[in-house]
Order: sequence, then C-alpha cells, then structure tokens
Amino acid sequence: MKSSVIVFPGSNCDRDIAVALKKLQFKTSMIWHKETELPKSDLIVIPGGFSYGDYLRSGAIAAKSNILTEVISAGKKGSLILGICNGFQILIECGLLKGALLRNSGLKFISKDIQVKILSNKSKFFKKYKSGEILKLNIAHNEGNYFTNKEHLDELENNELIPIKYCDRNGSIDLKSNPNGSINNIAGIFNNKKNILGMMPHPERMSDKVLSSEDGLGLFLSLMN
Amino acid sequence: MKFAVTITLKNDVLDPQGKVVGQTLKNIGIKNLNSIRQGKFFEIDLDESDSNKGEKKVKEMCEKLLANQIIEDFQIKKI
Amino acid sequence: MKFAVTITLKNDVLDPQGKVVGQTLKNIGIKNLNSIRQGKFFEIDLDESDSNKGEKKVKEMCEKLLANQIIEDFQIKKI
Amino acid sequence: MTVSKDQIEAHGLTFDEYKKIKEYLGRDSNLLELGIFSAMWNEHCSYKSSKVHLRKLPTKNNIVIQGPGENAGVIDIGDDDAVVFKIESHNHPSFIEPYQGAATGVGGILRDVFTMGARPIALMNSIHFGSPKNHKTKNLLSGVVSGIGGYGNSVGIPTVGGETKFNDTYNENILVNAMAVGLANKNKIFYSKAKGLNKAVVYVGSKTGRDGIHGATMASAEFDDNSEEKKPTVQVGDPFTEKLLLEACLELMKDNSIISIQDMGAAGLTSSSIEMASKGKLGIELNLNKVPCRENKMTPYEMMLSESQERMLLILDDNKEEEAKKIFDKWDLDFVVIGKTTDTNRLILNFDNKKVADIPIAALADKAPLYERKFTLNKLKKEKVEINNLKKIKIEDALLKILSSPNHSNKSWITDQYDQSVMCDTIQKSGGDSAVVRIHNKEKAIAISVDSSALYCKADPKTGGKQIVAENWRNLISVGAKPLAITNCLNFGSPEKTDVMGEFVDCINGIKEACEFLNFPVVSGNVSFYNETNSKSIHPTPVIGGVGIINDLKRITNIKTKENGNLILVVGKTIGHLGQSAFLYENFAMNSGPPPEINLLNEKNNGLAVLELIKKGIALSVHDISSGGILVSLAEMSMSSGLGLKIFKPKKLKNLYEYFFGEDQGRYLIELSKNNLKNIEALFKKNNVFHEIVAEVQNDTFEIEGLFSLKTKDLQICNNKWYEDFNAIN
Ligand SMILES: Nc1ncnc2c1ncn2[C@@H]1O[C@H](COP(=O)(O)OP(=O)(O)O)[C@@H](O)[C@H]1O
Ligand SMILES: [Mg+2]
Repeated sequence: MKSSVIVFPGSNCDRDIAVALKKLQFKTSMIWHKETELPKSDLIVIPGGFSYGDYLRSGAIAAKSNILTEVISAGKKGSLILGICNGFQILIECGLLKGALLRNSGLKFISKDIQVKILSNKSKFFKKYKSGEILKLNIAHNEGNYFTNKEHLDELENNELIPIKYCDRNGSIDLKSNPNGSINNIAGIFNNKKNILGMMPHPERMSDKVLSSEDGLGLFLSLMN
Repeated sequence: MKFAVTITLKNDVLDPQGKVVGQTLKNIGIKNLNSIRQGKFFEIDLDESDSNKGEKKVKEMCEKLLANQIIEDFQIKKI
Repeated sequence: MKFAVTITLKNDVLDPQGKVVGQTLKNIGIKNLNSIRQGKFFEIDLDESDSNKGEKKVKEMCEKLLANQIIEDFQIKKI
Repeated sequence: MTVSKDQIEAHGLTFDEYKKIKEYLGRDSNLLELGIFSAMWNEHCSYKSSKVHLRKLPTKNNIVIQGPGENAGVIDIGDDDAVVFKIESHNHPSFIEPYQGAATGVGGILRDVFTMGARPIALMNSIHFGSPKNHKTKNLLSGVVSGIGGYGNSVGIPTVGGETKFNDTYNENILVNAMAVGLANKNKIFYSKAKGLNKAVVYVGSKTGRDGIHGATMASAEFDDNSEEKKPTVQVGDPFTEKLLLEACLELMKDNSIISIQDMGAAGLTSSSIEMASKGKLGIELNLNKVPCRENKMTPYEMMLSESQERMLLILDDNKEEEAKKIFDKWDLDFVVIGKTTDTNRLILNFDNKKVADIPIAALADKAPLYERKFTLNKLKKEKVEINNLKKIKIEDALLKILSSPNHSNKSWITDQYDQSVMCDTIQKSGGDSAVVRIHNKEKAIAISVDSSALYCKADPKTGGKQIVAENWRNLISVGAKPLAITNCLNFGSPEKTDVMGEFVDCINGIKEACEFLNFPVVSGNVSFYNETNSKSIHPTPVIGGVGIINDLKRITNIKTKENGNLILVVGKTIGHLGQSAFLYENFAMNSGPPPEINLLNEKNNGLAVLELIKKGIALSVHDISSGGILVSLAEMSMSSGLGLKIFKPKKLKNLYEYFFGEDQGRYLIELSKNNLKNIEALFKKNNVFHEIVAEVQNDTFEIEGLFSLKTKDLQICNNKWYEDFNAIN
C-alpha cells in the first residue's frame, strides 16, 4: 500500500501519521506543498497541525497551495483522502468537504482524550470496526466546531455520511459529551462518495499501546486492502 | 489607495465568539446590550490610482482568499 | 442603535497574520499590493437612543474587554 | 555627539558605570553605544549581582556534556543521545501583556534549545499568580495559559507539565517560567563560540521591527504604579515563523556548514553578536544597512536593541552560503549576510557608509561590572506550631478544604488547553509526579518535573533551596526515573536590598548542598531579579526543572492505584511537621514556623530504595508526599484511579493532624500487592529505610477507620471545582 502525506509549512502531525502508517507497512512519501505532482498512491493524508499558523482561517491558506490542485482532482476521481484535524479544515476550505469548522464554543483550545461512537462501519475507512463501537481518541484544536446548513445536515444524517460522533464512556451522544459545540456532536464527515473523510480526532495518537490505546489503528487497518 | 474590508459571519451561522464576548460584557456590568457579532477587519493598501479598479481588485481578494463565502459576507470601503 | 468597532494593531506591532495573508495574496497572483494588516471587527447593537451615551458605552466596552490597548487601537462608528 | 546625564540614567546605568564605559572607549560614548552598553551591562544579560554566587553551584559530573554558559545545558543519556534543556523567566512582559508575554517566553526557550542542535520534545512551565481575590488574577491566568498553549501547540511541541500557584506575594509580579527539553545527537551539538577570521555572519528568521526595545532593561528594573501606563512596546510572538525557523535550522545542521549559532533573545542583535565574538576571542563587524527591517527608517539604535522574536545569528564556514540560503528560501525565511568576523576584538557597526559604533568586545562581556552585593542572612523562624491552640476542625473538612483550594485543585482547566500528545511520544501527561516522554524510536524515556516552594523559601531560604531540589528528585524517582540533572530559574526581588540578596545567597547555598549530595548537577538556568513593585518584593521563588532517565518502558510508575486489596506503604519517617504546611495555610490562613528540615542522607536512601522497588516491578503505583502531607497524597492517588482507600490510624504518633497533614520530607507512598510485603521488608531493613503500612485499596470509599468515610467520586468533584468556578462566564 502506498500513501502520500502532504506537508505544509506549519504542519506538525506529519511525522506522527507517518509513524502510524509505517507500523502497518504502508510505503509513505512526504509531499511538500510546493510540489505540482502527486505520486500514485492508495491513500492521501492531510495531517494535523497549524498550517500557515492557522492564520486567517485554519486551513484557508493551505487550501490555496500548488499541491491542493492535485489533491482535489485525485479526490474527484475517487482516490481515498483522509484529513485529520487541520487536514479536515483544509478539506473544508478547498471545497472537497462541505460545511464549516468554527471556533470551539468555549473559545479555548481543547486537547484531551475523548470518546467517539462509530455510527456506521459501512465505508473503506471504518470497515474493521463494529458499528456502535466506542473509541477513545485524542483531540487538539481551536476550531473543531462543525457547522452546516439544515439541508446538508439532513443529507449527512440520512446517507450515513457521519461515521463518528462525540459521546461519553457509555456511548451517549449529548450536549455534555460534546467538547466543542459541533452540530449534532459531529466528529467527522464523508463526502457523498465516501472516498474523502475529514475528522477532528487524531487516530494516529492512539496507535501505540505504550502511549495509550490502539483504538485508532483500526482506521489504518481498514484502509489496507 | 487604501481600502477597509470587514468580514462578518452570515446571519444564520452561529457566532461562538460573539456569544461569549456578549456574555462577558454583561458580566462586567454592561447593560442595554442587544447583540454583538464578531468579524474580521483588513486594511489594504494598493498601488492603484483608479478607485473602480482598486475596488475590483479588493473584491477579488475577498472572493479568492479573505472571506469564506459559504459562511461569511464581506464589505469593502475606500478610506 | 448600532455601532461598528474596528480594532487594529498599533503601528510597529508585528502582525503575523497580515504578513502571511499578504504573502499568500501575492502568491495567488494579486499584484499592486503594498500592504495588508489584519484586525478585528465588532457589530454592536445597543438598546440606547442617545448616540452620545451609546458611544460612551461602546468605548467602555472597548477599553474593558474588546481591545488590548497595549498592542491595539480601536475606532468606533455609529452605523 | 556625546550623551547627557539624563540619557545615562534613562538607560539604567550609574555614573560610576558610565565612567567605566568612557575608560574602555577612551572617549565619550554616543547614544547607540550607550544603548549597547546598557543592554549588555544590565542584570539580565550580565548577571552582575548573581554571578559570584552562581559559581558555587555544582555543574559537572560524568554525564554533563555542557553546563551553564551556553544557550542550554546538555547531558548524556547513552546511545549517542543527548538531552538539551533550560528554564527561563518571562515575568515582566507577562504581567504587562499576559498572552504575548507568555507566548514569547515559550518561543524564547524553544530557540535556546534548538540553537544547540536539538529537536525540542517537551515543554514545561511554572506559573505563579497573585491571590485569586485580586481583580487582575483571572485575566492574567487565562492570558498566560492561552499564551503558553497558543505558542507550543502551534509549533507542535507537547506541553507536558508544570506547576501553578497562587499567593498574595505575586499580586503585582506574576512569574512565568518556561522550560524546554530537546533531543540531540551528542556528537552534533552546536555552540555559540565563533571561530575563524572573515567568516560570514548571517542573519536568519523574521525581520526586525521596533518591538521590545529595551525589554532587557525592563526586566532589570522594578515596577511602579505607572508601568502599566507606560506601555512599552511588547513583543508579539509568531509561532508559525518559529516552526519554520526550527525546521530550517535543523535541516541546515545536518551538514557541517555552521561554525557558530546563537538565537537573538534578550537584547537581540547586540547580545547575540557580542556573545559569539567574545567566546571566540574575535571581533565582529556588521553592516546595519543589510539588516532585514520590518518598518521604514529604522535607526541603528533600534536595530541593535530590538527584541523582535524568531531570529537567529549564524556564522558560516567558507563557501557554504549558497546551500544554506536554499534551505532558508525553502522555508520562506530571510537569510542575509550582515557582516564578518575580524581580528580586531572590537564590535564595529557601519550604517550608511559611516562607522556608527566601535567598542572593544571585552568591555561588553568579560569586563562587564560584577558586584558582590551586600547581604544579610535571614533569621530562622523557630517557633513551633501548637496544634492544640488552634480552632477545632474535623480531619475530613481539613482535607476537603485543601483539595478544593486554588493551589491544590485539579489543573485540567489549564492542561486541557495544552496539546500534550503531539509528537506521539508522551507516555505520561501532566497530573502525576513527573511527565514522561519517550525517546523517539527507542525503548527509553525521560522524566521531567518542575517544582518550587516559595513558602518554605520565605521561611528559611536555605532549607527551602535544599527542599525544592529534593522534591524535584523525589518527583523523578516516583515515575521510575533515575534523576540526572537540573536547570533552575531564580525569581527574586531587588538584589540591591540586603535582605533579598541574603535570601538569594542562602537559597543558592541550599540548592548547592542538595545538588552536591544527590549528584544532581545544575546544567543551565536563569536569574530574574527585580520582581517587586513599590519596593515590595516577592517571596524568594527558585524554580527547579529536573530531568531523569528511564531505561525500561515497562517499569514506569504513576500515582494511580491499581487493584483492590493492595497495600499502600509510607516510605520514610513521619514526625508530623506542620510549620509552613498546606494544612495551616488553607485552614487557618497561617504560615508560621520553620519549613520541614531536609535530611539528605534519608532522602537519598529512601529514594534509591523506592527506585529499586520500581525497577523490580514491586511498587505498582508511587506518589511522593509533599504539600498537604500523607492524607492529601493518598487522596490524590485515590482520585486518579477512582478506587477508594481504607486508611489506618498510626500505631505510635498520637496527634492525627500532625500525622496525616505533616510535611516531613523524603517520603513516598507506594502500592504493592500483599504477597510482596515480606520481600520488601528485607530490602528496607538492609538499607535502613523506615516504612509502615498506611492503607489498603478498596472499591470506591475513601475512609479513615472510625473517623470518616467519603466517596472517592466526591473527592474528585471537590478537587475539580475551583478552576471551573473561577473561570466560569456566568
Ligand atoms: N540560576 C542559574 N544557574 C545556573 N546557570 C545559570 C543560572 N542563571 C543563568 N545561568 C546561565 O547563564 C547563561 C546566561 O543566561 P541567559 O542570559 O538567560 O541566556 P540567554 O541569553 O540564552 O537567554 C546561561 O548559560 C544560563 O544557563
Ligand atoms: Mg539564548
């Protein structure tokens, strides 16, 4: 399996994701944002971090970089694309995913371990999990408060385009288990064809038992053929 | 030629910052506050003497980068 | 009564955001840009009919909360 | 053009000092030169009041690669790995503008570490605020915390721990000390010493603006009521540029083109260029027209004294410019040759084709003033606290009061704003005795802890100095680490006051004694004087940042109790010392009596015994006993796991308050399974270590037999409340 990790100035989870992918024997190339060509790969990852310092709007400036033109056309052709945290923000800003990621409702950076519930495992990204499974993952962001209009929200809800929602340890999805104000506790969304996933939590941070859990590994396992 | 650009969240978009700022203002004793919304402001200096052309340039900047038109509106003023 | 408040960094204070935004505008092909500085914008709706009193209130808000006067200046306009 | 009396004064120089300047120059100085002298000779850069005392500290042993005197200290942790670390204060700027002050503090300490060729792997901090009742505190707290997070999170270095304290003494002088820890190859450490003639002096990083001009002078002057109005130009941090600078420098460091490298910290271009030249016994000549400037019409004075952030000075070997420039271009950073090294031993500055300054380097560095300030040693408080004279209070109420106090409350409100996990090597986050960070790709880790105890130091600076080193040592042991070395940040009032100077001298004596005994050398540090307002000094507050090594990732301990039925032992003797304790302070607003004595022999003995038990896998959870005594430490273990404890009354000591809240030093709590009790008794006997059983782990009830019974969950609620309430927007 080949993967490409796109690196922007200010990306800082690029090494972390590469380590997780390597663990599963992915062949990973790190692609600098100024490149104009993308190597053939089975998976494109846009990692977390603070591309361009999160200035203007998080992800807005990275969305204008050279390599994004390639990412967009790959996405439209059906390539698998995973955007984590800042990567999710970039996918939104470049239009591959719909909606907006606003400032956290508490107006503070939030970094902690949280729980998400898998609403549906019917996708290339989650097939190794069970629907209804609760995972412990880590979040670390300023702008993860997902927002979209009613129409799109219905579309997301009705077509299983929301794979994960924030929940508590018992799996209940409510205001109390919502860390950032995200509409309907949304932690990640797909595009219509389910080949592009954007998510705020970091699966790569839960890929090593020495550190915490391996709850995030299933995502990368699912992506292997 | 200088332009001022203000960018605000569209009305139907939740404004978490404005909400918290408004609440805080009330806490520190500011009364009569109906509402407050937060946005961005840019002061742009262009090397351009034709104000029509200038404004068009600034509009292009807003559309291409400064504003996210899915959630934001922008306003341009010559200053 | 509505007021518009713009908050800008004082001259000589580093504006890291403006710097990156300006560079990006140039990269995406905007020419003639001399400079761009980023600030904040607030739209404030007050339950107040006396515009003097209103302005005083808004000034108080700026001083107490909205602006960080060590690095920022503010401007108030009735709209 | 010569300078006036007023100008000399405005630069914080005395007339005697100016006389010296004239002597070194052989003439009057001009304003630019005066500014340069003032920056180099002030307390912050010259250490003129502290140097003679700092020399007493032990700074060497077989693992120290670089002690104090460079940007950061370097120690050897085996396999060619070196750990590079330092702590630094950013107190004054943070009081004036908490967000930017704290943020740029983090930025500065990160540069000190990566300047030496290390990739930063962890950040820590020690922050002290005034009373929560002071109207400034809330704002300062939230500004400082978001500033620390805002910078570290963006650069992508995990902030893994620290300490937060509140006390009236910091009402007008908060403390913000930031520590950075980096990892380097021990054969590729970079130093600031210049070598060779006619080598290119290169400016890299951000452009120079008018920020923080005279920041270093500000840090060396006390506040008065007007300081807030004066609004000095504070520096604004740009973590994005820092991240680029970090990556660009580390990329350039992969080959051997750098002869010398120095970050532009306090007194920017002035101190960095002089430091390089002085260490290399060379001269340096700069063309200031080449300095990348952010603003129009900047003067040489402004360029030399600006404290714009995210800048570095390099000296490159011959013919390396082109390759080096490519790297900085890639990262969109300025890269300009602004001068060269010379054999004149002078700092020569040119601007608009004129020589604008010409100063012998030695006058700015080696010959900077050095003072043996007068000092008076404090008299030790001797009175013992008579517990029977105090108002009656129930043990459980005293416990809850301590757990819900600002100083002992759970700090998640703070630490949830710090990315603790980025870089994917954080094994233990904040909340325990030390943070634990894995060495990337290896089966070993380092432990880091930051500690201070101003109340002890105020009551007796020498004992306090010793205690804080010992506590730091204990915290490292508690996670299973072998303590290696420390950095320190000495926060004090004005050195011109004999009693403050006495506190300083005594604290250093205490630190020295403990470090020597524990073989725990000081490899870097920082001194922050003039923490006082309207002549009122803060309590002496030395902050110790310690680093230890763990060579077996399977043998890392934390404070979480593990299993019902296990026993908790107190290791170390309990006398019941209540002077300066949290019990008195939180329940009776008293801070009387001497601090607890330190017996270094016991300290070492007990610590090494505990470490052995951890390495053998016998100690399942470990917590040192510090502020609040046995009962608070037990409660912390219980809250951490959610399991309860059945606590036994002591067999001998009668007074339960003294037993449960006494802050005797050199003690630990350890959890072990019952069938290991026999094994450890032999070991303890052999090493002469006192121990007794104090509790048994049970379901969810926290109780002392026959005294009180609480639910662990209620302890947690009580412990979690304060920060939320204090910071709530309602
Ligand atoms: N309390 C201290 N103990 C040991 N070394 C110290 C102490 N204070 C300062 N130093 C050392 O003195 C040198 C100068 O410190 P400083 O001026 O803070 O460095 P920088 O200019 O890099 O910030 C450093 O090498 C530092 O480690
Ligand atoms: Mg330095």
